[in-house]
Amino acid sequence: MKRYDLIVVGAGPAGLSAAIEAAKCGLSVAVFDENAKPGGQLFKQIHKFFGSKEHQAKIRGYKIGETLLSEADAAGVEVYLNATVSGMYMDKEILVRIGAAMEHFKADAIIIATGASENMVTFDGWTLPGVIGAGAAQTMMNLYGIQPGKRVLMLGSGNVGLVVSFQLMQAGCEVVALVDAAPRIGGYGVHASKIARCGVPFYLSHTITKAEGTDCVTGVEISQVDDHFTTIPGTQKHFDVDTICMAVGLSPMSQLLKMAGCNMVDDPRRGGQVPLVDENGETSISGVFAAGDVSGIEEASSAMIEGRMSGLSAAAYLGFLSEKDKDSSLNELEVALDSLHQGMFAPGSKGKAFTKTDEGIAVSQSLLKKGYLDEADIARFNHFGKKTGVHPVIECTQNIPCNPCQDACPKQCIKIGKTITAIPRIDEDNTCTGCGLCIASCSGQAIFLVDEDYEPGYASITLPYEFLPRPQKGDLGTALSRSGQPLGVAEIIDVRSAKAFDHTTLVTIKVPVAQAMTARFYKREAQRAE
Amino acid sequence: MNRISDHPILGNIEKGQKVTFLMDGKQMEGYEGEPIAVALKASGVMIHRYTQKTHEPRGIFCAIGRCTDCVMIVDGVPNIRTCITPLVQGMTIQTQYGVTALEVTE
Amino acid sequence: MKSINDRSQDIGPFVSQTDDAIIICRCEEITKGEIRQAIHDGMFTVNEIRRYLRSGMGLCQGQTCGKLVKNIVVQELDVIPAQLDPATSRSPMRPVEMKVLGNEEVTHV
Amino acid sequence: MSKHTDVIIIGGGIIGNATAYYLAKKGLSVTVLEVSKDIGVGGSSRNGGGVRQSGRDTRELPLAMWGIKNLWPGLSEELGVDVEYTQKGNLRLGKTETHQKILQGLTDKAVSCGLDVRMIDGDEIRTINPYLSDEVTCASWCPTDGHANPLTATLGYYKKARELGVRFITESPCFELRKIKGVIRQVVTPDAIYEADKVLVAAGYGSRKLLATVGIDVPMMPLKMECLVTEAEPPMFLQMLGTAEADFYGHQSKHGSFVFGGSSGFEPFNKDNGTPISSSIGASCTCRGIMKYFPALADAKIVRAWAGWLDDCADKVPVISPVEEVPGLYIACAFSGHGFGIAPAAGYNIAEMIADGHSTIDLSALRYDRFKPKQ
Repeated sequence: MKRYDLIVVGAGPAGLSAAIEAAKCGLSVAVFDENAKPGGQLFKQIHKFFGSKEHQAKIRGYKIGETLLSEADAAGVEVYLNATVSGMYMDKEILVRIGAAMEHFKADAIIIATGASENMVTFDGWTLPGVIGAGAAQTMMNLYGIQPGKRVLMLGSGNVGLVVSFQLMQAGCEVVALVDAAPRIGGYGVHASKIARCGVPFYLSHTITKAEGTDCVTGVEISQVDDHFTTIPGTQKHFDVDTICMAVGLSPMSQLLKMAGCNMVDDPRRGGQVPLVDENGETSISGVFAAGDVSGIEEASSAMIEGRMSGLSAAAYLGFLSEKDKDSSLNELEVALDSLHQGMFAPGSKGKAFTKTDEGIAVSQSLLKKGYLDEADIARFNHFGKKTGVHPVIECTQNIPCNPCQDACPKQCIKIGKTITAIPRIDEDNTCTGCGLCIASCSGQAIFLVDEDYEPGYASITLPYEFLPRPQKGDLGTALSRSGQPLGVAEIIDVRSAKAFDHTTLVTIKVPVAQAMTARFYKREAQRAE
Repeated sequence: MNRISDHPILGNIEKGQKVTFLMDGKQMEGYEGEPIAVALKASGVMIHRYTQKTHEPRGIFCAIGRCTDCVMIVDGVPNIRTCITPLVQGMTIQTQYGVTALEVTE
Repeated sequence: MKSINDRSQDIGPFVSQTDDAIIICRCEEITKGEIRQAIHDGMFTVNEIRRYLRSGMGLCQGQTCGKLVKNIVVQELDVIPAQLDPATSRSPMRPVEMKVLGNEEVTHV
Repeated sequence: MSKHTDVIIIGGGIIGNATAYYLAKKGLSVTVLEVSKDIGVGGSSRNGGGVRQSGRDTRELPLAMWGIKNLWPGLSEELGVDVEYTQKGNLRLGKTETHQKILQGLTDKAVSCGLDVRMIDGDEIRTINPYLSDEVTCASWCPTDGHANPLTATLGYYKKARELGVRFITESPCFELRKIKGVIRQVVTPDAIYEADKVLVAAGYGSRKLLATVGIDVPMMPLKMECLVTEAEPPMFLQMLGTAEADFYGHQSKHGSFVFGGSSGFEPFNKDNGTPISSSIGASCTCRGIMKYFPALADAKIVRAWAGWLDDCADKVPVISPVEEVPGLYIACAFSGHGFGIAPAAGYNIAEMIADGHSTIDLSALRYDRFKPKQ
């Protein structure tokens, strides 16, 4: 039987990070993953990540996956793909299906990083072909290049629902509505705004009551719900769709740990059944660790840090790393993890309704209910005096752990400070050159460059654009408001692409100056203002 | 056609060789190595099977090999998860009725 | 805290609900109504429901419906989720052909 | 609710549940105390579902035959739950001369007890079950044997007993049996002391520790056995199967899945991590065993494997007995891995024993004090 110092189950962000750290400490490490491609969900994540530099912020998920793979390779980690861990047994033994055979492996330490599985909700017709999980949509379009559907309704306004809605539009699908039973949007406001400005309506306090169709989905009926999530009769709305996509949360995939006899606990804040672990991620079975979503649902950035921590802990457990070195490394990682655990969306803040930001500004209710900021919000959050020449307008109004905009500006116009969750401020003493690096760096696509003096009577607005076909200089189209309403004709006056922008195109439109603070998107088709 | 020919972030998604396969006797095209379910979706097939008890249609649901809803009869073997089984030239795919290829008539 | 261990406690009569016909276990085609009825037949745990109805015993091994079944029990018995264990985890984690499962190194114990 | 009932049954497996049901039917008040969180968690939900007479020891054979004649055929109707009882015979298969001898011995004994069982050859075997490999050369064939669903049968008894007012308490470990003034009276759990006039200990291997609190012992061993189940397959055959070497046994269920038990040869030495999970080798061994007999099942996918501890008696036959030394105490344990098929009959007769002082079937060969040292 093959034996390693460390076996890692799951080649996602947590598992690979753990394997890399452990291998760097000199352990022989094998990683097993049931998929043909390593990286877990990272290869389906085509959006730019939040966080700071150390969390790989503003880098797209699939790029992070590629980096992790090459690091694992360089560190000598053996990655077994198409290798399904069938069971975990006593004496730290696993049974793995590889091809047409079962193989037994043992290790002195095991890290379980099996990630999560999607939750589902039930409604009349939810078994019809065309009702799919958000993960399925991502797999189809981002891994295999196929549209999950033409017209899609998304259920769930958490970050997954918001991000996947945007990705659906990038794949050329139409998102007809975003529905959530909760009374407010669960994910980042900036993610919601990206889809709201494309014209996607949000139906909060609504749920799906019926998927229509005989052989497959041909439509969907939604209804409003009351405070107890009971549907209110007579509030039905119908949409013609061919696809219903569910993004209603994740559950830890902790079966292997349970099966091995680890003490488990049902923790709703962590998403369900999770192993009881100590501060090193070690379970009740000595030498068996858990890292990433399997020990509590978070996002990939946290999973990578947790993975590294468990890799170091396993190394120390086996004597490859002194306790002292382990503690100092873990302390550093703890700080990085803590910074992700701050703000309105921190694990401890789940379910809390914030009325004010950390800065004491009233939060936007429009953003929470409709997905976009209203004009009063804009006035409240943008304290800048001078309106001459090009300047950034940052429509980032929630305390989320993210600061690449601060690093991006070569002129230090944008300040966040030490607290990563602070809302960015604009330093008026420094002069914006209009380089656009801030726009491309913002994972939330919440930064715009506005010049009210572009031409007499006209302003220019530079905005992030991640759709095809790319607009061309000279094109005439429609300026859209934050809610996706047509405002009038917009002319493309500049289109910029650069490697540093990483596939985010900067499109500059010319609009009447009155629209300088209202136009936030560009639609290629000419459309009359209503 | 619902294949994404050009993607704003991913560009052209790499594909294997073009291959043909039989779906319930009808010849279809797909790319070698992609999941059977993807090739079927590209050809407009939504129904992968009908359930045993209530004969309801089912298709792709999780697309990652967990839910087993997309199973079909592949080269004569039932209950094959088409979302994670790579397409091979000349494969024979059949709609699954319960656990067999025989349509249930009542 | 209410205990689920006293199996004779009064949980009220079975009252049908409008969504009883909805499938919960997609593999074995078990409806919400059948699960609720099973609870009223005395099946208070996820394992008992699974053994009584086959919910979660299909090809997917309960990966999709596990949490759904649990939530129905939570509702019906008016308990908190932490009081209910999920169904027992069993190998193999994915379906595996007999010829493959039987094809392993047999030299070790 | 009063903590006193006529009878306390310790163990919510199929024996405890069936006895509780038949006692309640006779009008007795019953409390069932189950150590685990689930009803029917032990051998009751971890067996191959065989309802057979052939291959049994002559001491328990009368119980098996009586149950198959009188209880199993109407059980689904009686309990209001489909126990999936199928009476399409049992094939106990052999490939070698040694197998032939083992099977012939068992058959001769059963015939002497009046059972319709006979030896058949390879050709006849394959007319009964065409999927068997050509290597199978002999079998014992008992057409009145069959199989049922252990899960629904166990929970069906529970459901029906509960309806008749039997009180079931789960997660209720019993520490101690207490006599008051010379007769059994109390059962001590962490939460309460339960009282009854009569107590039945039907707690599998756990019975041993509990019986020790009143100075009684049943010589038995915990033995870890493993089972597995396939995906649903098209209907293939309806017989219950076993082999002379007992390397696997099982049947195709009504649902279409095949349920098989098997052994790796290391069962008496298996380790335990506190949860009754399968070993890393058990299911693979069982698959190899099955494929030797059923090559057609090679492509069938295994969806689940599980394991459980059975209470293996020194002489491989259950103890079903009153304990005169401890008046009011009854024992039903040590079923040695073949308790499911006789469970209804056992429950029925134990209920008679407790309620009426005598049972329809003479159970004296199964007494607790039958174990004698070498002379």
